[in-house]
Amino acid sequence: MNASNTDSNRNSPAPRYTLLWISLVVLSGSLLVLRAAMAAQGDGGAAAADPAAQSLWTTVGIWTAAILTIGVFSFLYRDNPLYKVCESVLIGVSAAYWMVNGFWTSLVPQLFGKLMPGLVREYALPSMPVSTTPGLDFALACVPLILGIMLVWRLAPKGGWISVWPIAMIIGVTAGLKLVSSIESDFMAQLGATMRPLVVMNGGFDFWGTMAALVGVVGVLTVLTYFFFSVEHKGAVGKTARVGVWFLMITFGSAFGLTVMGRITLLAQRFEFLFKDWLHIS
Amino acid sequence: MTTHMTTQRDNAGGSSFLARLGNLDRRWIFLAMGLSIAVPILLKLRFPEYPSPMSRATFDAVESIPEGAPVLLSFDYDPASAAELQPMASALVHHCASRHQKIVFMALWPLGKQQADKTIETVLKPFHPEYKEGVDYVQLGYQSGNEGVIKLMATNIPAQYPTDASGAALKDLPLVAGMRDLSSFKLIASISAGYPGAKEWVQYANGPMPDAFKVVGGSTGVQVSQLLPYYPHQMEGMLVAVKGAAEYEMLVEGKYPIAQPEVIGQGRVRMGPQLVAHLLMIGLIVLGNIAMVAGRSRGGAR
Amino acid sequence: MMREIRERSRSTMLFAATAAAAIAIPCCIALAEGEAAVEAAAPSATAAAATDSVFRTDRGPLAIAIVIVCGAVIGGIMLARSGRPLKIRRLAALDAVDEAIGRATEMGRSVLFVPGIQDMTDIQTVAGITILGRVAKTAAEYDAKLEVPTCRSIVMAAARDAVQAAHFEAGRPETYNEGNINYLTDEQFGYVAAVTGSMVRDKPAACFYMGAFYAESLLFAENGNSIGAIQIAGTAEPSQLPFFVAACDYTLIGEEFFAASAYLSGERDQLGSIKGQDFGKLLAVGAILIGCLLATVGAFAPEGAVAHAAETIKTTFGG
Amino acid sequence: MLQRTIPIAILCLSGVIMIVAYFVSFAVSWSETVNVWFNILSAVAFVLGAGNLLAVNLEKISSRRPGWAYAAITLVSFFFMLVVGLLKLGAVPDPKNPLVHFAGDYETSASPYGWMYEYVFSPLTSTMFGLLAFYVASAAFRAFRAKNVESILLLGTAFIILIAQTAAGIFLTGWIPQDSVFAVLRFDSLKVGITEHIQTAGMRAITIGIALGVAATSLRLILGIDKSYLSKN
Repeated sequence: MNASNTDSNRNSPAPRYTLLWISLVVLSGSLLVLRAAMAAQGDGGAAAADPAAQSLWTTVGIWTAAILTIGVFSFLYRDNPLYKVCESVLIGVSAAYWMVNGFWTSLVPQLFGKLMPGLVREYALPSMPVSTTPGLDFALACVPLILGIMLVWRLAPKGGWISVWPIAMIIGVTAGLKLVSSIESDFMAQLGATMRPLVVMNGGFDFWGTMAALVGVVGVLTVLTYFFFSVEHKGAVGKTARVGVWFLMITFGSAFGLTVMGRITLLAQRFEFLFKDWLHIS
Repeated sequence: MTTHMTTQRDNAGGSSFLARLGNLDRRWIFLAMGLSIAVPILLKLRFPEYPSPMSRATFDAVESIPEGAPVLLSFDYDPASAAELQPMASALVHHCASRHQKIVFMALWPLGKQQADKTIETVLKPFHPEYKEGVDYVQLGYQSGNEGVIKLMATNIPAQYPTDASGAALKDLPLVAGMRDLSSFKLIASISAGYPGAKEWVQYANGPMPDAFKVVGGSTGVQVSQLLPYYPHQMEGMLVAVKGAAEYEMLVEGKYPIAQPEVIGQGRVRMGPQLVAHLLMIGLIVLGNIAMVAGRSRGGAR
Repeated sequence: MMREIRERSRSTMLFAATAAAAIAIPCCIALAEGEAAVEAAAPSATAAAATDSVFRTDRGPLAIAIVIVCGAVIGGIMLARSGRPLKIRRLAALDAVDEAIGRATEMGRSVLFVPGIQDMTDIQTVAGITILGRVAKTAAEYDAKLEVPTCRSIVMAAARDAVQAAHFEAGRPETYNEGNINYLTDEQFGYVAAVTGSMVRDKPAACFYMGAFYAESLLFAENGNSIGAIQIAGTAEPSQLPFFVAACDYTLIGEEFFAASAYLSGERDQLGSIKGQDFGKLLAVGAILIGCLLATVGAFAPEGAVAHAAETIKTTFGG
Repeated sequence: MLQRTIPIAILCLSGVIMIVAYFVSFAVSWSETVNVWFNILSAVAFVLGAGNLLAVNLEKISSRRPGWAYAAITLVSFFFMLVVGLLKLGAVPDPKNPLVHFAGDYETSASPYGWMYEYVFSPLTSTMFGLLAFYVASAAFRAFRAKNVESILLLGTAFIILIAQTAAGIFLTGWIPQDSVFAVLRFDSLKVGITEHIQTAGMRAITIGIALGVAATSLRLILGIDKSYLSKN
């Protein structure tokens, strides 16, 4: 099959729509902003009810969040400077967020806390429990430290190849762990779950129960047939694999349908924020 | 796998209106979607719910354990998925507390602890004031290590959690002082938005000791397909997305009314935009197919 | 040259032997002890009894399963080495890889490769990086610009190594530019914002999504579609498969994704391991059939020996 | 040797150790230990990530490439967040240890870091997440066209599930009695039937396939057959 997305003209709308869109956005936008500004001055219910919560920083925060929210939504229309600002801010803030997170939740308690517990307890984590095996902790903490140095060594002018060693170790450990866990909880457990009576007796012969059991087993077998790589999908194997594809399609259609709800909820939540917290109109 | 359905070389000329719809600028779809969610929120639309077997199974699983028995609630999500999952968590806590279960809170997601705290503050404390920290409930908080946390708890809870979230040693808290491993619980519930979450609880907690306790899960719509294989054998009950939350809320509230119904009614409120948006999607699919047929009958494309 | 190859294959064999021995020995012991433990203790006490010995005897069945599955894969590799012709069916998605990169080259546009959003501690990312190696080799041969934004620092390091190796293999080390492989941010949606933004601006002609994906799958695929790129996806994240299947041109589903790197390498050993996977599937099909047969027969006589056997098999598998 | 054989040996050895450790009583906790190491390692690796982020954006700014102003915004927000986070500027002191500055809570919205999280980071990420609702709609419109049996099954199933997900399903078929022979045609029973039987079967087979794929991939790596992670400089 050839790739088919040749209709990239969807990107450039007819000019008559552009004017319509812009005026729509500007009009509704200015109305909303006016409304929010009035709400922030104290005419909104929430603000009057709880003055402590509506401090200056909270107001600034809600406005910032609202502008950023709209900025991200504007990407749906087309790429634009406001979206680019949102994108840049998000990259910077989120990269730093995870670095800070890694520093305070991994490096400090698990590395520095083991290497120099006294110092860490004095300056950062006063409630850190005293280890009963400080020597072992120190030795164990040295391993990731050395691996870390090797990994970062690639920035050095010479010997950057050594950074492959820790990567090889990560891959090796991952491979070992996942090999075991996938065979245990995915391969064996799923096989076990598939083994069940194909004829269901519930007092008498249960037609729908039997059908369900048959469909379950046939589904697993046909989809597994689809995944066979050694045989061409021709003849009997081809037909079985085709049934497998049908099962896959129903599986995917069902999963797609089930997901929609969550996505709508997420969007609804953003709208709730804009309407309630920012504009106070809901 | 080749995906036949993406082929869309619908019609070259596109003279008819219907055929041209096939290549509709997707921004019109975006606008329709936006409106279909915004309008019901503004108008506060609400529709009735009918409990599904899975939600009922979850409810029954909680009902089937002895009253007052210890349960473990793991908050494995963050604010990003709170819209879907928080209503479940609130209803679950209200359900457990109404049955006087001893509740142990924990989190496999860093921000899950905040969600648990929030649930304690908004549901447990105001509506179940008899619950005493340390005696009737314990907040263990978050520990890093993903499924490693579960694995260690399966054999040795105090090794994984020497203290609770506030730093009190477990041996000083009557509820958890005597607990050695996960078999102390009668029910484990994981409200989860992905990895690590309900799947890991099934694999690493239920796997080694399948009969010790029941596992139920709350899941986002996306994650449900990964959990389905475990239901109903390894997981006794499952709440799926807002709808599951709404149904469960109804079951719980039906049996255990709460003074302020809106506290465990968030799921049902959020179902309003769902109906309109779902109908829109159904309409879009129908429209897309009409456009395809129209384009084809005009001899446009294959 | 020949000596190096022979040496390498000898070292590989050595590793294989070590690994097999390392796996097999504890398994055998575990198995032997497991039988004793099962006889001695009631099922509920097995786990407790097992923890007292050096080996986790309760995991005996798992050990056997690992030996069988690994044995199948190693057997496949041996079969490939014996020089017999290897017949493996084609995967449309992989045939499209060259075509997609070629098209990008013709159009003078770049190729985008997204290795998922997880760290190297996810085997999908590792598989994604090995596929990246093959894609990069083709891109180097065609002299197409390959952009690899990553969501993790270590993945960036690994991706750079893989792409550099690919350029060497393609005989064009001078065209390797590490500036095309960049770390953006660890945050899922921050990463998405940046990648979709650059997609809309740079309009790559071919997009590959190979690795562990979550909610971002559809954000990538829909934006890729709107810029008219050929999109080839591969993931073993079942929840995201529907979106890739619906919105991409080709999708490698689950196992196909793991087989892809072996396919693309074209090496006999790797192709042999795919045969091994098939053998594993054959065993799975056999196990399901036997299990279902026993369970069905057992259903008619719930107290009989067959029902007991069916139940034993089911619990052994952990179902 | 140093660049190829040793990494392969490290990989092989660490893989085999982790497999064996799963079966050895005293090694049960090894996977957790290694997990902690990797958390530390990825935190250390931020040096690489941050270095790259700086290099790319500084280069953009200094050579005044198009969009350099956005690069500057990235850097400013990056440094602001990093500094207030690492130095815990404005953090709320720990009530038990008010004098230890670094014991303070920097994640509450009263501190600059927490404020940035709540009003910048969180709205941006959740709105990005929320965009999916739009894309789900456009993908359904574009991709769900009845072209052949496969696509009819895909869109038909999605169609049924979408209706059954809401009260519309009950409205349309709720009049069919639960205990009649036609009860299977109710949208809610169809949904349960599809998800519990067909989708479960499909997912099971996919999961079994993935397990084999993971095992084979892991083995290829451990045996040193797949070496594509090695650079050749």
